[in-house]
Amino acid sequence: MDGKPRRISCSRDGMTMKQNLTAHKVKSILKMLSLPIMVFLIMNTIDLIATGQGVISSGTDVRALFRNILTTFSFALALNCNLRVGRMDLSLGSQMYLACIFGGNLALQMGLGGVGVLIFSMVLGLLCGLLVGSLYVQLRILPMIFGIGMSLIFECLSFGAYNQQGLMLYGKPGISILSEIWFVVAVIVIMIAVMTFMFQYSTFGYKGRAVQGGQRLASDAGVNIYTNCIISYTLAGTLAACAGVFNTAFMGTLVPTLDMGSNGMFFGSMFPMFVGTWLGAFVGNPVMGVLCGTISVRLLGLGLAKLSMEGMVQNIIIFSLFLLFMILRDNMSKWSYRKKRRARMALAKQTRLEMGLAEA
Amino acid sequence: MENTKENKLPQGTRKLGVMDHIRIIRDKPMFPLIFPLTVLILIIAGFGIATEGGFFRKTVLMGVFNQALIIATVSTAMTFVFAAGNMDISVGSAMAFSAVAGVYAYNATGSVFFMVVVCLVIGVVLMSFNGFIHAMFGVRTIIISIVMMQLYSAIVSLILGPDTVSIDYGLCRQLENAGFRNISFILFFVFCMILFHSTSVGRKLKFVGGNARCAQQTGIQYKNTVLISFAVAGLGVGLSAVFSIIRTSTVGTTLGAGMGMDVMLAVVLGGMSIFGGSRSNAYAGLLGAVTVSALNKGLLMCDVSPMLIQGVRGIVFLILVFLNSERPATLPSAQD
Amino acid sequence: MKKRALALALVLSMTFGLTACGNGNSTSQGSNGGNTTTAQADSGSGETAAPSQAGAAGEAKTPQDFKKFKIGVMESQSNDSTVLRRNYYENYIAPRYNVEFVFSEQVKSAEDEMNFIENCVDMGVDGIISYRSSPDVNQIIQVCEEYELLYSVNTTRTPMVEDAFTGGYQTMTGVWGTEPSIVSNEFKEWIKSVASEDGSEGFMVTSALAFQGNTMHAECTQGVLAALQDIYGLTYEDTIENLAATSVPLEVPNDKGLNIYIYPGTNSTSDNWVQGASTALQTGKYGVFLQAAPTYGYTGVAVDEVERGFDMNIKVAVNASISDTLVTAFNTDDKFGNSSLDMATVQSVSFLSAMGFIQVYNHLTGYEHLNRMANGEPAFFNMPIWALSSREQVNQAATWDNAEKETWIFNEDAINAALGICNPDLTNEKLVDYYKSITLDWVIEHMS
Amino acid sequence: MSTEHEILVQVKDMCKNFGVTIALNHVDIDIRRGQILGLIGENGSGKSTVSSIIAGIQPPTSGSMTYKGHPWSPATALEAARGGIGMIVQEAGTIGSISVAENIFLGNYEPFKTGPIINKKKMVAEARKALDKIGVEDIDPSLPAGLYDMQDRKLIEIAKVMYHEPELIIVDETTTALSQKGRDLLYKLIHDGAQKGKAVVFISHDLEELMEHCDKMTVLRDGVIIDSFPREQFDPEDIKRKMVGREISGQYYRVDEDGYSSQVVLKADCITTMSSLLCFSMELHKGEILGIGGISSCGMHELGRALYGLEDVVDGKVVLMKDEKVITGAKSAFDNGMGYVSKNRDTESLELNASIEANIQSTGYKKNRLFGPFISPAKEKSYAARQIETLAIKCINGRQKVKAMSGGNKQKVVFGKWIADDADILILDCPTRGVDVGVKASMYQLIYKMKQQGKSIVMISEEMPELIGMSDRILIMKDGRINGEFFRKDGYQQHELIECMI
Repeated sequence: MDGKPRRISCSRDGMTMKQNLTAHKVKSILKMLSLPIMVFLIMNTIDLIATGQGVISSGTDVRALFRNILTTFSFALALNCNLRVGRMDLSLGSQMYLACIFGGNLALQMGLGGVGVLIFSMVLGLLCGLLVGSLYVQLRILPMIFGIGMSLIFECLSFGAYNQQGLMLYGKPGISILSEIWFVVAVIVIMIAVMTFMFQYSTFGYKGRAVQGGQRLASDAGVNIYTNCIISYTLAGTLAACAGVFNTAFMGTLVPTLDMGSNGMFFGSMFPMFVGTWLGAFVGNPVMGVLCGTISVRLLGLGLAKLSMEGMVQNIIIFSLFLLFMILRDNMSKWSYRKKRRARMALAKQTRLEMGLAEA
Repeated sequence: MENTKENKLPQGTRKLGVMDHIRIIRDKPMFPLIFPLTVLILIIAGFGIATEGGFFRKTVLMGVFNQALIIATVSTAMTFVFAAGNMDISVGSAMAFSAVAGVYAYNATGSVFFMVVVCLVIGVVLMSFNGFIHAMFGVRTIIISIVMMQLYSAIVSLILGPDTVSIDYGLCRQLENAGFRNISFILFFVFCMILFHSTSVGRKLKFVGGNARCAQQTGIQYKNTVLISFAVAGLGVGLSAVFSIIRTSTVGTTLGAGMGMDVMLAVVLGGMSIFGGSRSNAYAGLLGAVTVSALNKGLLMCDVSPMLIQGVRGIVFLILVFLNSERPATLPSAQD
Repeated sequence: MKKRALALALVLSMTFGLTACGNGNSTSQGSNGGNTTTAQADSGSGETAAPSQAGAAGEAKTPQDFKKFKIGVMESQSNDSTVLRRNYYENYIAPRYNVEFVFSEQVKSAEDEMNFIENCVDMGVDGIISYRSSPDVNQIIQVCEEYELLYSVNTTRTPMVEDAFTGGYQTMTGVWGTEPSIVSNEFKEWIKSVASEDGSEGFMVTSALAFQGNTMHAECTQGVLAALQDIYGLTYEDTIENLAATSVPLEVPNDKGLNIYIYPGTNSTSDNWVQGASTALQTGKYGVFLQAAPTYGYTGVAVDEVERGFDMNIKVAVNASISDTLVTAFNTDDKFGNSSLDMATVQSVSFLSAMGFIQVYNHLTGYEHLNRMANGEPAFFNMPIWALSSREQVNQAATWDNAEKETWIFNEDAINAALGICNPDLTNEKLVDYYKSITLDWVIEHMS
Repeated sequence: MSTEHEILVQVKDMCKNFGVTIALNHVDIDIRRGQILGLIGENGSGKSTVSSIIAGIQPPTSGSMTYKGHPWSPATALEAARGGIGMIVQEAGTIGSISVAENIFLGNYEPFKTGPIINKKKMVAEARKALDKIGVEDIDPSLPAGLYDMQDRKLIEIAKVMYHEPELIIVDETTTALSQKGRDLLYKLIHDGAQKGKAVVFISHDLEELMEHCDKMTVLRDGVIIDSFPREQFDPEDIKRKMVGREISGQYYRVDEDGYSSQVVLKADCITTMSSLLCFSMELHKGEILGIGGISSCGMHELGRALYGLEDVVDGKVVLMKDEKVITGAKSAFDNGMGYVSKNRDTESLELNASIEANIQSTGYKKNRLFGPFISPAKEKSYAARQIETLAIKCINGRQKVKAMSGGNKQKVVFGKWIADDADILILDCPTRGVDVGVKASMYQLIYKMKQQGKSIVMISEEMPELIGMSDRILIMKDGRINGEFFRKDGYQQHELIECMI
């Protein structure tokens, strides 16, 4: 990129600037959608060959897939709130457990249906996020270490409550709405809208990006990095609770665990999140990127499950692909650097010849 | 040495304030040892009183050290990785992997020596692989370790399948009573202390953890230094595999579950900062592991209900970490 | 720095405070359990003499004659039944039998087990009741032998633990549990009652941790395969044991071409386990669905969706323990109005816990011969399992073990009937028969 | 132009000290509307301190200020900016990952909100206007700022400051970070501002630049105002003398004329780096102080890094003549007796959290050995103590953290590091940047002593007086090429050097 980058000026063959811009936009959207489509096609062909059925072979498959997408999408977005600024909060899993168990049971006791459980849990999630965020801002211990401490405490609380039953949604009245396709899709759409607003169009989003770029510069310019951080934690807690409710609706029951058992969801959602933020960079909208990343990973999971492969082997495949992706992502720049280096070397050789002639 | 005193601040401009005295104490090389040590002694004293002297019995204290041995071995080795500002939570699965290999080696040859060698080699190979991917491809170590944790544990459960492998229990008790584990731990601990505190390996790791670019300019190569740190961590993992075989004489798929977090807990409790750098040391692992073990045993002996134990451990952990870490002005985060 | 010193003081007071209150509540708990046993109708049916008051022939003693024994309880999971057990031990048994209990955190590996044992030795514990039925019993018994610590474990006598029996260990008080064949018989009876003549509706069984060596889960799966083999005279291409221990989902090939599908794992082995289970069910090939482990909570939603989607009534049988989740599952209607679960083989928490206690207590009070078979080897006490197949039965069973009202199936009289100190002429055979006599009918009539 | 204008900002009896060093000593300044006030002085004279206090970046230790007549003490830079004081500094002030528009309106997004939603288009359009106002056309506000080079990013900062129509514009040594085109643009802005009745404070250590553009000039030295001159009485020699406070020649810089040996110790053989150097060749002789000058973007910093193996040399090679050793990386350079002092001291030459001893000892791992791989604590202690003593580093004790020390003291630690290492060839990149005058003098004597010991030094500097005072030979670079070579024995003419630069 020597010299200043060419602004997307109105370029050759008569296309007006406007058309050129939309072409660029469409191209980048296609780039983002390429991964989910590619994963679907690959898994479909493999499944067809191996079992004669496609990845999605029945109505309940579609419902299960959408529910999985919503759960992972919501949790991956929760991760993204803090991970984009480098904060890896390991207490997110335990916040989810606490919020769903207390919020869900509270709603059930008051006789509210599925929507009540969802709203109560998200409110509890918000409060958990707020608590952890403000404690973090006060204590300023590294988020990962602070996360371990808090999850030990939260797990202990969620285990002790409701005599270790956790949250039982199976068979409760009014819960079936959480498994209805239209409701799941509606929640996904709402989540996309709200989160796109939060990340792209709200002052929180703008300030968040500024803090991500440089904490010192942002705070000098008057951005209050502490409130921004607390809002990120609160948002993460709410989204994690939402993911927890739908996961419990699908699993039937959320059994509290001890000894850092609540991190299963955390590690499982890292792959979609990293792929998602990478895809999102094409269109500059991390929310849509994380959605595409989630769809890709969940299609992969469903496809592997269809091959009736052992649970352990599925884990190995998915996590190996995650490592491969991270290696590719972190070394993409090396290849373009090598290309530039070769070009520079050629230029050097050429000028050396010219000078060589001069210097004899 | 005398004349360095004159360079003290010229009199009259400013007397040393209270904060300066505290900073002097904090800069003393012994401070990172004194603080966690006093905390450990206070905890032991506290439980001693709560259990009316029960905690002070020799068998109990030996038990605390005995139970902390495996975590202490891995934590001492892991301080090398933490010193360079890296991190690895896949140590548990890696230990299980080398333990399985060790047991198969023993059952095949019947020689303890061969078992130890196999465990150490597999441990070093696995952890160096993690270090290699980080050094060559620059992927952050926390992500590599999350993936490797899953891969190694999946491979272990594929190998072991339904049953657990075990070796002759009598042999294990013989080795245990002969104090094999204590002696080899002490040897390993002394080796790590020397390697860290009085050879250039430790100095380079601390420098790389503190300011990698500055280290590069004084001829310290990040890649080699980090690879050495992961190799030493592999030694620790291999040795802890041997210890866990000897302790329980059996290896199952649940071996080493959750050890990654316990090691991090122990190292941070031992007074080391996760950022690495100048405050790192090699004894934090031992101190932290013994503290955690004392805490667990004490809480159990005081009949605190199992549900509460974990909550108490979390609170105590957070308080000790807060007391021991320097509170940065801006919000700390491992910038991606 | 002032803040720092303040926080340090906080941590110290915090640790002492908790430990002090920790001490407090265990003693206070002990005291509130009343010593006088509520007058119970004179129980005892059949030939077991169950005198409510001591005083049979021979010098019967009371628990107060012995020193206060300390017993360690090792739990491998943390769930509602472990907390119910803790309540039963601490509030019901401890005050009555002058014993003290110490509970472990989640013991997940052999190393955790060793740590807990060593801690118990430090606390002067006399015996250990282990609910971790893991294959490394042989190693643990040798450790207990060294520390002269009594050891009882809730498992069955499988080849994996044979050495513990034949090794002549003094501190081995034997094992207790449900002979898996009993469970598979219950499954067999149930299949016979629900299966069609030609078996065309298809059978699916989740073998849970059979592939990881869990004897109970392996036996259940084998029981189902054996049942189908008897009912339809099938021949399989491989032995039942191998088939049951598959670690990969397996459509069992058989000469009659019936749809028999084994699906291993639980929701903890991989997070797409539920996904795989619902995919298999959605093929609609399986009308009868048996589960070796209490994973019905996770598959309930999938079964319901398949029933609505394919308009077929799937009959579900589960091996579980009495808990709120089981009660809710039985009380939930499926599309056809009957309960979503059709049969559950259950164990009573108090019965299971009492057997462990009795085993250790007899040994402590000098009646170790009760724990020895004729040939002197440690005994295996078989605990009957009850098959509940209707909503009423489950709702009733739920009331039996209740912590708040302190009503337990295995109350003080039932325990005394099995203790050497209360009836000195008790023998091992009588004890084994006594346990066998506690069938579902006995409990129903006894508890009403 | 010289009519009395109304006072906008008045600074009364202001003091400021950082721990031990006193930066401002009872300073009084009047800044008037419609007037360009030049503040000139050596590094560490306090000129930047005054401006940063007025702009609210740091509080004064004592003294008061009035702004538009009533007392003024801004707590933050934002408060000052909102009050109408715009400050343009030397360090980079833009965030690369966010768009240009977001950089310009960093922190105040209110005007673009329709309801809760921020209107991106409106912000980009407004940013376009801000850029056009200062006459910059070729920056697209919707693109991330990271795509532009340092010069353009500085223009973005200027646009951001000017957008708020500041009453007082403070330019603090910004010109060195700008291209020629950027500089002219800035001068035009200052003069337009003065015409419109705004007040301007122009801070620099480049005398010619201030004499050309300022209406009035104040000279600062060691935190004290020496003198002020209206435009008519500008006399370069007199100002220079007042600036430095002691004879330019004399013991401040070198006085000797002893040359250097003809033996070449280091040779750059037609090296090419990724960005600025293309087939660049040069040689360094034994016992020579080779000065390298030029404006900051001329590639001299990359040259320094390339010689030490920190920059990727794409073609050609850097050769150590001792045994024809090709420098492949920092390790090979360090192992073969080379040393490097980086321009950005705090991020590259020091580990701030480590103690003074640890920093100095970092070059001695190989030397201070007991036997085999074991390091001897005693040797290390004396290794560091010797440097702390000879360089008179002000500290409580050797274990004190470097973070808490003043700029000059930190630079002494860096020098201590390399002197202890006894490196034969030293590459110094802006060695006296941000160092107060007192320490600077001892630095120069140190460099001279090293030359006498036969060490060869490459001194890259952006300060002309330093180059002239210290170098045996000066290479002036422009756009990656040597544009002029001057020798000490022929005597240096400052204006000749400056012509080669621009």
